[in-house]
Amino acid sequence: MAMLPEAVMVALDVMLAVLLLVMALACLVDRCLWRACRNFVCFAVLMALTWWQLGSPLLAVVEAVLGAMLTGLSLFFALGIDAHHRLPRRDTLPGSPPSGLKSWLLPLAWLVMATTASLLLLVDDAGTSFSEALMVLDLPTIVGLVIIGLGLWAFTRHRHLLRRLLAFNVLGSGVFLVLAGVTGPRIEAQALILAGLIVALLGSLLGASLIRRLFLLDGRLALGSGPGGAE
Amino acid sequence: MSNLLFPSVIIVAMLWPFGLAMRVPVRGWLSSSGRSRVWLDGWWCTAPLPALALLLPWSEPSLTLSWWLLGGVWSLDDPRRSLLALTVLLWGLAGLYARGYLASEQHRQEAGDDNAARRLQRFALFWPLCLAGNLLLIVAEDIASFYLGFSTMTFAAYALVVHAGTRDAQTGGLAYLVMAVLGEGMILAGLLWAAGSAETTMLDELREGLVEAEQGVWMAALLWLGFGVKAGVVGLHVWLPLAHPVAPTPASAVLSGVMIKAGLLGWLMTLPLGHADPGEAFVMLGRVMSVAGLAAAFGAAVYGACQSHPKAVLAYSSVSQMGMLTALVAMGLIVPEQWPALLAAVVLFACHHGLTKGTLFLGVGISEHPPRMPSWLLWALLLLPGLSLSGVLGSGLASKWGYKTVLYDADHKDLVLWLSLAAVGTTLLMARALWCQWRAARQASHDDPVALTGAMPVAWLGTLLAAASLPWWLPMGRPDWPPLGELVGLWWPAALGVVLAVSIGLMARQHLHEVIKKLPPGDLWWPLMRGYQAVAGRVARGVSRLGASVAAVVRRLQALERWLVDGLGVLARGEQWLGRHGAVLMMASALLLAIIMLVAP
Amino acid sequence: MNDLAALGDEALKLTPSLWAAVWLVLGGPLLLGLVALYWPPRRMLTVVAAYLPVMAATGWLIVTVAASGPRHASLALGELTLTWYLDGLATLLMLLTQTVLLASAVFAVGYCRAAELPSRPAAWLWPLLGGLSSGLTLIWIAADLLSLYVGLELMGLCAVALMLLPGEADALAAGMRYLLYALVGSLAWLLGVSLLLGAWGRLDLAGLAAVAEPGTVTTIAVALLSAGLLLKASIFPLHAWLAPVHGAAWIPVSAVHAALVIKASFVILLKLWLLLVPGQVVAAWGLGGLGSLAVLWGGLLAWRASGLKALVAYSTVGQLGYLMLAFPLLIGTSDAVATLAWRGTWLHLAGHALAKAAMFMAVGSLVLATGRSKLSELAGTSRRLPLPLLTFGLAAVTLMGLPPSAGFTAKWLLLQAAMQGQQWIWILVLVLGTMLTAAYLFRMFRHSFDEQAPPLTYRRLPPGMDLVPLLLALAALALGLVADLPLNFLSAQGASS
Amino acid sequence: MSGAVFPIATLASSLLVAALIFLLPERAWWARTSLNLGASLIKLGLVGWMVWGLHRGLDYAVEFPVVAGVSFVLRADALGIMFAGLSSLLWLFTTLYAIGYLEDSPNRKRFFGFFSLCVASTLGISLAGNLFTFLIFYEMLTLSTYPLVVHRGTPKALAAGAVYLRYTLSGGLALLLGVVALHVIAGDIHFGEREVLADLGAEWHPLLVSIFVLMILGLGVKTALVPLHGWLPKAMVAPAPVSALLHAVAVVKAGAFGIVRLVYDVYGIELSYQLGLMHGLVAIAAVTIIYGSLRALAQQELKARLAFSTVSQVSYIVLGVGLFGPLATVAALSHLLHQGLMKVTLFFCAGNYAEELGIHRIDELDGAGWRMPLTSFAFTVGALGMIGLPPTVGFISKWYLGVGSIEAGMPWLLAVLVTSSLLNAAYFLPILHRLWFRVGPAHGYGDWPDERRLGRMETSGWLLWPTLATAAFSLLAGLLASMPFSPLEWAARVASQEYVL
Repeated sequence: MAMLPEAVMVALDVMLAVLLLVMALACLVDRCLWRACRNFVCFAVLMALTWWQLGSPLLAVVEAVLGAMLTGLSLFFALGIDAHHRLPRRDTLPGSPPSGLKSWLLPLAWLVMATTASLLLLVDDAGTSFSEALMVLDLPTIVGLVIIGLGLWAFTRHRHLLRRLLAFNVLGSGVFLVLAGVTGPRIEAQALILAGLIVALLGSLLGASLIRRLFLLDGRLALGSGPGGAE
Repeated sequence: MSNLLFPSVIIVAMLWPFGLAMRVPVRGWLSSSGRSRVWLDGWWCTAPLPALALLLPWSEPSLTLSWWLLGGVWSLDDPRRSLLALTVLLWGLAGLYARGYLASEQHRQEAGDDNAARRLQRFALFWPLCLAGNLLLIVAEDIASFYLGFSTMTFAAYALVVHAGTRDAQTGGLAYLVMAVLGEGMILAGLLWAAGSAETTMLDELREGLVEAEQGVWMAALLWLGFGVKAGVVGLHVWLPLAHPVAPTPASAVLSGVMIKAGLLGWLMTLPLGHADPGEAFVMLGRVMSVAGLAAAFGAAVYGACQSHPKAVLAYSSVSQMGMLTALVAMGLIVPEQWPALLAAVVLFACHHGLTKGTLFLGVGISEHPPRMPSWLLWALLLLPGLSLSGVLGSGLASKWGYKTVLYDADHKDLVLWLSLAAVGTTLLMARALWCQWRAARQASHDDPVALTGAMPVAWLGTLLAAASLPWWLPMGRPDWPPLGELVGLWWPAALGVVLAVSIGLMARQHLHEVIKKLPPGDLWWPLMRGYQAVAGRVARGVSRLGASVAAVVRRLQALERWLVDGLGVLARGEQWLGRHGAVLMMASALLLAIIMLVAP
Repeated sequence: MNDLAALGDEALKLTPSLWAAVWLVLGGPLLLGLVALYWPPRRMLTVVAAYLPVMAATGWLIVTVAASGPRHASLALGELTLTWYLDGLATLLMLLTQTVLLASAVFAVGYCRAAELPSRPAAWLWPLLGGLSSGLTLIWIAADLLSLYVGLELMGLCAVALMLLPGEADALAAGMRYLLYALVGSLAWLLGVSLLLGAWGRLDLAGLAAVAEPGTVTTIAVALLSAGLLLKASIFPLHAWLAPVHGAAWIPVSAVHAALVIKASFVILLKLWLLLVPGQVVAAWGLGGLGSLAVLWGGLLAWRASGLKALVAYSTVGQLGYLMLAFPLLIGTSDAVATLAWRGTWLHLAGHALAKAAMFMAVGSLVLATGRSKLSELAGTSRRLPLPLLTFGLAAVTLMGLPPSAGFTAKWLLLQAAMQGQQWIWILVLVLGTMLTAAYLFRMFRHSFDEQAPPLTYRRLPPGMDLVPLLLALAALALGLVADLPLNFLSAQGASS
Repeated sequence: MSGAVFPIATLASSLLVAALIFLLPERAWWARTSLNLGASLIKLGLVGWMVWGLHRGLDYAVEFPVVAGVSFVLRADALGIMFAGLSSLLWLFTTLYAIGYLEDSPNRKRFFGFFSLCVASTLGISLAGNLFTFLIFYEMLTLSTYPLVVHRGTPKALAAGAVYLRYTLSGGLALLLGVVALHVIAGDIHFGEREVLADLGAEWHPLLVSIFVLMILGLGVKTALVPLHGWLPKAMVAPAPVSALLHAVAVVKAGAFGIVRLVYDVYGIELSYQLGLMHGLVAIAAVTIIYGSLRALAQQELKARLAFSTVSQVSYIVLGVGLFGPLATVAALSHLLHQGLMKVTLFFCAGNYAEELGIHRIDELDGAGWRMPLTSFAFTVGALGMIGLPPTVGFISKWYLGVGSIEAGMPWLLAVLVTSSLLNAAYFLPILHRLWFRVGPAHGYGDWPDERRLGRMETSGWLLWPTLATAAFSLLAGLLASMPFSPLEWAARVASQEYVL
């Protein structure tokens, strides 16, 4: 890949970024759980590619194995592959209030906050002006920030547990991207991301089994006291 | 050796009646069923006897008890020895009389009446206890012992007053107790105030301190009124005519003969009588006292003459006599230089009145159940103390002459005149009392012919004798007898009194009857009681309203609390909301924290 | 006082034997737990005996640190260097952790038997408790953000996994909520860490404290970190997950959770603030305000609570509020005030840990023995179950802050700090909190002393289940009277800075 | 060395007993009883030994730091040992009484355990050497009395317990705030270090006044000063020995003792007087004395009347404290003991009537004197003492109070004292009248409400002898008031120390 010309590289980067965003979006907004999970696996694969692209083969492998494969498996496990205890394939729960634009307020505010911090950080680092810094902000960071925003929105908006688990995973990936973006290739960053990936996997595993057993016990799909998890 | 003798004698004299009193519950406790037990036995009668030894002329009659209460000093001087003699004699003889008087109760006890048994026990217990208090207050030189003796006597006497347990006895007891407690309160206030100002616990220093204290006259006034309850100062006398008729006759005798003298002794011990320079205020107090005394002397005579119960008449006579004594004591403040002479006259008067009145009271019982003796002799003997009290003969004559000479010396002839006029009232009262006795006896002889023998007449005759012979044995010193020429001046009030009595008796018999109905014994007590009930009712309502309003406030607070607690349901809903929005809240708090930290200086 | 700032070069390194001790404390419980997974202990004494080496190692560490000052340790994993730091605070917290864990483990033996828990999940209790212990220990000794992260996550995941064990829907739902919040909290933490790492290029606390300037980036990073930690520490208004978790978990788990797990996040939060933003007075007051609200909110909810465990759980929410008062009292105040507050905070933390564990266990015994879980159903229990009630009472003394107890001494110190610092509002909070605490705790006695209730049937429990919490509660009381010793240990370390 | 042992041993004697009793099974009557009695005798001995030691000029103290700047101090000074003597003496009697009273009733283990704790707290209060230590035991007392108050477990008892807690815990908080504030201003003040606050400049005085008010609020709750007295009449639902303990030695006395300590040993009389605090105390005490008596007058239940009487009587102590002068101090200190003796007697008697005859209301007492003469004798002694008649101890207190108020230049207080005496007479004399002079069931009219034959004598010996003993003490302490080691004499000794320094 190193032999590819610069422009191609940039194009590839941009394409990867766009794909990541699209997949994240697809994973988060789709009410069809099966598709959402499938989209998440795709998203994770794309993340692995991104790590590769960013020059962290170790992370790429780990992401592929832990993120794409194992997390994906646990998601499908939660969804229920066997015919006996399948979750409904479609999320029919209404979203948490507030809906519409208002539901974006907080994620956007977070986005602004995180972006400002990242920007300032780079400004401080490079001694450049603010507008230049905007240019300096590399792609992974931008993508990561956007994904964080999406993930946060989804996490607060959705009530279906599986979708919230998905949102968490996407959100996590966004955080990892920002982490990698703002720190550069540092061993500490890698270690943090690695730890984060493992945590995310374990969390997903736990979450998946919890979702499954909750559903098995009394058909609950969301965190509420009412039947089926209704509030 | 002799410096141990007096202490042991005085301690035995004090403890002996106390021990006899304590013997009663112990005996009762040791065997619960003893119907034939005689509570008022020979031992019981000996209660005052050891105190007789105190009358001997001791060289240094004083005892200091440093561990006792606030530090005790007991001693005797001539006036107190005289009063002690009166006390011992009258208590002893009245005790003897009581054995006979309560024989019927003894019979009832033996017949199986538990209540009679208990009444007897109570009497047997409180009689010597009362005596012990009386003895103690006479010998006490320190305030605490004096107050102890005084209150022991006062409260133990309550048991004697309510002995019969009848409705009237309850009323009499109530009047007695209420007034006694009021008196105790005033005495306590006066004693504390005076003792605090003089920084002492001794009575003699307290007397000195009164004169020196800035507000000494008020302290003295408190003490005068406080002891005045006992001594029957006008207005505070209401318990006397209520308690005397209902108490057993021997108890009435000691109440009227001895216990009211305790009030007098209280004055003698606490007021700065005969102090060289008591100050204008004390002279003023003396004037008030003498006016009050004379008012009592006349008022009681008039009111008492309208009574129908002989003991009530005698009680009013006591009020009247004590009024005269009050006026005499007041002279100690007005003309202090004459006090030593006056003191002798006062003590003589007090002892004379004590014994004579005791005789009269005991005589009431005698006339109700006449002993086997000729009727003329009996009535002559009953008449004698009356004449003595009127100042016609015997100790009455001597004491009248005693104060008259002193007052002439002090140039207070007006007071002599007033006192003589009061003696007219006394005569009137005596006539009335004898008349009532006569009528009662006539009635009684129809339905209760049982004649008395034994202890009662003996005791009565004993007191009569003691009263008659008083001038010759009083430790205070022999009084002078009036020269024959003065006798007219001394007898005219009695003569006037007899004339008045006879004429009233003959002329206004019918009217008297109606008047008597309107004037119950206890005079002021009844309006006071009504007033008190009105006030007390209001106060009680006020207090209960106070309690109710406090409770209402508490209830309102509780309601508020319940309302708040119910309102906490909102919290539970809030908690659910928080539970749903954890993630949002986390984001919001991060934002807020960041903003605060960035904006804050 | 702020000893982390003293993470200097003067600190001694760990000797190999000390390393061994550290590893023993760190890994021993986990190892024991794994063993117990296959051979679950049947007797309480077995647990005590097996745990002895860990306790001994902890004790030895304390003695060493007390004798020769704090120790510095770095662990190189390839190019990566982890920094650990053992001072008085860390070792004391280790001791506290091990004590509470040992107590709950011992209690758990009886609990498993008495509650007739299914053997499979019950066996899993042990390794997960071990994991909790390791995570906690790591948090106490960690001196860099990565170690802290690992410790935090280890602890958090184990705690969530423990929620799976009861297998009831309520427990699962509570666990699920807990999991989601814990994970999101971690991400907030991670984001904050990444900003710090990006800005200052290092993760060790001492280094960060030295180089980090309180600029915008640091501020935003701290805000993010704090939000995550507040959520994990269940500080008002982010506490709502706590009560269901406590209500549904097994008693020994609840005990450890309330006593230690949520405190870990608080400890990290406090350390970070003191190191990174020591000048943010207004924000510190904001945190104090949150704490005050927590005190009131928790107290009021506990007052209303009808279930025993809910009462104790809300009480935890309230008590954590007191801890938050440390921020305004420590940040921007004079040294004297800060010293008082510092001591008061730690004392309160320790006292609350011991007492709350004891209280949970007592409540567990009561619930197990009577089969009832509501306050009003406990009428008349005082006659039959005096010991659990006594334990509850002793623990309540500490929670109410009545003497003689660690809670009292801590409250004394906090009050003194607030008065000396003239921060009157916190006095009001402390007073109101105490009254509320008393109000809700005495409800328990009001019911249990009722002699006119129909008698309940009781189940006999092993005596150890009464004894262990009693000892914990007594320890909380005694700590109040001998607080000088451990607190001096704390400040002696501080003085060396 | 031995100086430290005695206070600790005294305290431990009841703490250990409490622990042991909790460990003993409910049915271990003999063990529990002998433990109780043994420990109370030992403690009485220890306190007696310390009294003797203090007389010889020895010092008994132990001190260790709790946190930096705050120490736990136990010290037996003359004032403390006075209160300790009272509580250990009355503990003995109350224990004896309680053993008899609770015969065959449930929960005796709990009762005696907390009973011992309660006494331990009282002793701690008396031996405390600084405000911090005082506060510790003061709150411990609150906690250990609660189970005793609600012992019966009836709704009424539980409600009373709730009220009790509300009052006392709030009071404890006020006290805590005051103590902490003093600590912030002046550091750890040991009792007796009066110069510490006195040496503070005048600019501190407003603050000192407000702290004093705060602390009096806190202490006033237990002392039952109006309007903080609401708990006391309610708490009388407790079993009689508890009421006796609460009213005579433990709770109300702890408050009063605290006020004594605060005024004499922390602020110092001079400073308190300078700050004008004493006048406030006198006013509150005067109001409380009259108010309590008035309310007592309206009560128809024996224990309720006694309870309001306590409200009134305990304020005598406060009144004595508030008056500037050694005599008033003697009054306050001696009344601390005297009131305890008298009130314990009265409550014992009330308990005896309730246990033996089922009498709770005053109008049921007609003729009871003949059925239970010894109890009624004891009651009479107590009642006369309350009225302030010699030779009971009540007279001694009243005497010194009266003389003290003259010394302090407030003769108007005599009116308060005399009014109180009259009111006392008004509500006690009718009872005595009923006991001795009315005819009732003892005379064959009607029945007692619930008669039980508890013993060969008029009632069980366990109930009777302690009653008689305390009655005898209240008589003897009055009769022999000027003897060495009498309460009065010891109070005078303490007072002379307060005023010499």
